[in-house]
Amino acid sequence: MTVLPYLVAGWIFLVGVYGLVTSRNLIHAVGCLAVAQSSTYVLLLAVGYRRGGTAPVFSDVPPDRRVVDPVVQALALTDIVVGATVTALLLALVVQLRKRHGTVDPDALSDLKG
Amino acid sequence: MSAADGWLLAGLVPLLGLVPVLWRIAYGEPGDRLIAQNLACLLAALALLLTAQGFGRPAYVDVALVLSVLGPAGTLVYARFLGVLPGSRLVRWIALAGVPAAVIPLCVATGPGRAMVKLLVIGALLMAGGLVTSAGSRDEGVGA
Amino acid sequence: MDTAGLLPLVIAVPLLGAAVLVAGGRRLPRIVTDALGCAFAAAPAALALLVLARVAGGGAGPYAVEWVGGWHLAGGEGVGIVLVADPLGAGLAALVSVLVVAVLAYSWHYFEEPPRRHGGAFTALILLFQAGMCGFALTGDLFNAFVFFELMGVVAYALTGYRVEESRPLHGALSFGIVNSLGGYCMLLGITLLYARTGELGLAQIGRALDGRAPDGLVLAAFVLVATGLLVKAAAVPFHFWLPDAHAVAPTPVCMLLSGVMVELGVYGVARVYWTVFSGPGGVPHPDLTRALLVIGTLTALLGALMCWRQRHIKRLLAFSTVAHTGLFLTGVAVLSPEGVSGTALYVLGHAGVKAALFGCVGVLLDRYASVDEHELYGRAGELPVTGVLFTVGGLALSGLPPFGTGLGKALAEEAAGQAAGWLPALFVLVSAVTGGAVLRVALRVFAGAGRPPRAAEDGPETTGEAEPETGGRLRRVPVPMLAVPAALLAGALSVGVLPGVAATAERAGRLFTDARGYRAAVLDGRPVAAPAAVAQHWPTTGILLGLLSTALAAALAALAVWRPARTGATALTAPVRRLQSGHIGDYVAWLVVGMALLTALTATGLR
Amino acid sequence: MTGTLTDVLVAVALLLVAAAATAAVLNRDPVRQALVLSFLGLSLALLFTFLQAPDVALSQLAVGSAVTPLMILLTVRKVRRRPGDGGPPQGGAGDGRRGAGRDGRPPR
Amino acid sequence: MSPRGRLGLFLAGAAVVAALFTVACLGLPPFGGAHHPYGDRAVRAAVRHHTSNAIASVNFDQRALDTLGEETILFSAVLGAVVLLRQTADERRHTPAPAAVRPPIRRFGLLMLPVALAVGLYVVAHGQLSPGGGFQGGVVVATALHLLYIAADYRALERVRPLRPYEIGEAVGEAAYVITGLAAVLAGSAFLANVLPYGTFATLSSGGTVPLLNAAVGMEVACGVVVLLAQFLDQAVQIEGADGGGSDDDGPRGPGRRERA
Repeated sequence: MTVLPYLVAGWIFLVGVYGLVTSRNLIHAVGCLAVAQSSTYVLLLAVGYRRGGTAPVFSDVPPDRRVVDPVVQALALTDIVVGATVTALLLALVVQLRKRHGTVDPDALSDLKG
Repeated sequence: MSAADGWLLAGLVPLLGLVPVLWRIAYGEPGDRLIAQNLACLLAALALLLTAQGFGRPAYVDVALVLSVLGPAGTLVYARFLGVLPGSRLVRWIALAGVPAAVIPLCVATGPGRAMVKLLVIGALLMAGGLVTSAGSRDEGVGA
Repeated sequence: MDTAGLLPLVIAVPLLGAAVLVAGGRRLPRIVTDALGCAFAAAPAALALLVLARVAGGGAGPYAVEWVGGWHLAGGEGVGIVLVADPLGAGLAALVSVLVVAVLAYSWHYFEEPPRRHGGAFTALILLFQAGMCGFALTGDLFNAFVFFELMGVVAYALTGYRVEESRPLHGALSFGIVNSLGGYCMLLGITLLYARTGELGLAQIGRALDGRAPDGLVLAAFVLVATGLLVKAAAVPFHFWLPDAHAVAPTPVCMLLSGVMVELGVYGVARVYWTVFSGPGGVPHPDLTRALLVIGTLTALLGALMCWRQRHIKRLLAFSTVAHTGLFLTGVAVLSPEGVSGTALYVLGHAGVKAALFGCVGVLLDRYASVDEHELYGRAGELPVTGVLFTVGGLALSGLPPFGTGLGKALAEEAAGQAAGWLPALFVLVSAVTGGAVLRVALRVFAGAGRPPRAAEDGPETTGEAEPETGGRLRRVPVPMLAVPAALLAGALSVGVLPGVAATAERAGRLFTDARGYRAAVLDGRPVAAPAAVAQHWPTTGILLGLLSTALAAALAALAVWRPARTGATALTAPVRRLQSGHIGDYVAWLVVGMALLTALTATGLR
Repeated sequence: MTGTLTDVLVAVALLLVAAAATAAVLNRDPVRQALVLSFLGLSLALLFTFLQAPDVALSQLAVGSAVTPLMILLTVRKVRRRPGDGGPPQGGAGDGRRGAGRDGRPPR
Repeated sequence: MSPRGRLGLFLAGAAVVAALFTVACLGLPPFGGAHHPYGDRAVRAAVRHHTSNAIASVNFDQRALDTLGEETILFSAVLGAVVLLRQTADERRHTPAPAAVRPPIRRFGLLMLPVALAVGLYVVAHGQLSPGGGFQGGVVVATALHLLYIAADYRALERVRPLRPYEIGEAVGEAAYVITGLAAVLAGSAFLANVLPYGTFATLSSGGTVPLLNAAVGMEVACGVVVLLAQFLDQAVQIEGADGGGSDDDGPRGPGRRERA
């Protein structure tokens, strides 16, 4: 359990990249990118976890309770926004590419070579 | 074993229930996938409610509240795109029996107050959502 | 107002401008949105220049340190984000802002606006781009750097795909977006590892905390991951594949920014992070970093030059020349000496002006002839003498002709590199000659109609250069700003080499930049660092000779290519290399992973 | 005991996340992938709650299991003109025409 | 490159990267450890500024510049999507046919709409107290509006969603964040400094500028996500290519339509 969360994060990242490499559909590729990104959330929060700690939100607990790291949570929030926006932009590009090029298969995109 | 442990153990049950649901979502028929998605939201909400009590943090219930709003809406969106909304006894059964089985003890444990109102709202939303999305359309399988 | 207080304004003012343009852009006439955009870009440019003048002038010390939100350190510890302007960072922010103003002036009345409802959107995006790049140059916090890195990226993807009526910009933007986002996530993983080890996010704080113990696999992994993200932005081999695809198809004003500064910011990021975080005893040993960057830089320079020579799509040719020059910049940084950094800084400065001017000239061709294809345009642009002269001067400057800034930067960087390895100056000369020669070849063919009409090469894949003009229709008369801006940019590049103050400032900037201890003291202890005395920089004699040599070589190569075309095509050799640039996103991602492995292999020997 | 139980919850959620991520990559059809991605979002939200990060869980829930899959579905709907027509149009049909005219090559 | 070559290349690289990452994981502090210096300082700083949600304090006070960058990324992405998904000259817009929705779903959707809006606003408003905040709540509010699409159809959604005000709202949210930061400069403090009185711990008005920035973000996110989804919906439902392809009318494959047929 001492390294399991970190290794899971690494697995998610590599599996997402594997999907990107082997993808036959650009929409699927964008989804794989989102998967690869979720590894960063997992790693961030795993790093910030403290055994026996609770959320650093003191609306219903006293401020002297042992808490987990709030900084990584703030970073993860930022990261999630980044991920969603990148996904949105890339999907917008895919939509237009399909219109202009008639395909969402990366193997069929052939006009930028050499 | 303390009461908190009991709640966490109870929360483990819906969590483990998600494992076969994932299998269905990944490898089932289109209709099955939709049912599984619906079920996943319901089970996750129950796990969130129970563990919030287990962690002694009523504030965590907000996550379940948001899920109880977004979950059924998501299922309906999928139904719209996939063109199927199959009925499911399992979902209906969990909405009718599982949700009260979790929410009522939780209400007893929290006692009257704002937290209890929130729990009841979540329970009502989950039940309503579960019932609406599990009713199925009468002309199932016609056209495509 | 003190200097430090100005730093957040450099970032905030363009953001405000973008918000104003989005809220009011549809109602306002085109001229007003353009004027507003220029004003909102020029104000931070003035601020950045002011900051640069103050930190470089030495009156108030060489560092301006601003704790955003007033969260100052207490006992060396804090919770806030710090913005730091040393002469190099401030100089880059100033360069970014000035170039943005130039680009907005260039595109004044130039773009066909998207049909309706979106007035001001292009200008707003450029302003957001400016904020992202300035923020990246000024931040002293690693996570904050990631945020600005992503901001730059997101805006750049949208700008690259701006012309949705064509399929190539969309394809290029998609490759750009996927590869760069993946790089960004690598960087974030690295940041997380560093946070786990040190519990800090500020560059200076992490560096100090790392030095407490010997380096291990974690530090190496963090370095590899962070460097991967930054090298993707810098388009180093083998992370470079996205760049030609994106730069060749982006709207011309955007190309000017992408090639002129954004890519160089990646190099800056690598250097900044290395010096502030990993340069101490707890980081990556100097010989390892030198080896890694030298290998990657050399590969990048050679591959970029080779591919540049083989292009007929002129924008793509310029894009590959950016790859080649990035390789030289990396080499200049790799030797880890103050002289290397200051030489590279001058080189970047000169290159930004020259490359932006060249792209500007190509924009004129594109809008007049609806093509940027060297073969198709053969002999057609003789009617544009001014553009032709500017383009030729740009080519000469690119090949390192003294007294242009590129020549001075190249001379100083290759001198510094030569002290690390004797063969490096040859690399600088070769790459400058080939890239400059390629540009001169285009100038000869397109503007002078020299030699015989070129034939298509038959050695594998090729991208031709038909495209749609970016103006409403084909230009009859070239608007004044489209010529004035390239001319001004070239004049700027010239002044970098001529004005002694610029070189002296760069020399000091280099010494400050490589003084990790001084940086930490200024940021963490608030100790004013004594500004090093300014040393007058002279053109080294060998540098002048080598600059003239590379220019002569470039001219000879171009002449040879135009009048004796058969002699220069080592076609069988280049075909496999060209086939690597396949336009396939899966390939690019696979190469990214290989690049990480390469980086690991090159730096792993530092571990015990 | 509570600590151990939390660890168990975290471990189960982690394995669920890893499995969902793998399934999301292996499901090559975008519509199926969208469903798995929303499950991934859900399991990440659970994991984050168990890691005592309800704020992040809320974000992940809103983004990962609602907005992102919705955008993917809308993209698929735009991209697929007829039900079951997942691949590119055969023989340069329909909406490849403009691109083909511009770039002088058929879509495939 | 052939698919097999590509995969081989990836696997070779990935093996090295996996090994490197595993070594790094073994060097990390064990999961759940107690060493979080920055986190501990952040919690103390949050309590000092009377913000009971330490994450909100980090986001909107201590590291407010990160959040400004984050909101700007969202702002840029929405602007980028608007530009990329614009209707080009060769495309026409058509009005989707109204969709028939089964009564229970319609009732459920209409009932949920106010509930979801209320939940979203609640999450925004309590950002500095309990889990939640401008971003999370904003997304819920934006998603809630789209319940109308489920309950009725696209036309009903368009009636409550004239895009222009949302676009302006988004820009105003972004500007409000910057201006709050600049106001602190005018007040003689640093950019984005928390210059307002901190209020009483754990009440709605506590935290100084935190609730203000939180509200600005909530507004920007809600409007931004609405605009973003609208671009995709427009493409999927309304905009047609020159050849008549690229979209179908609203919900012919939906359950309601089939029922009627």
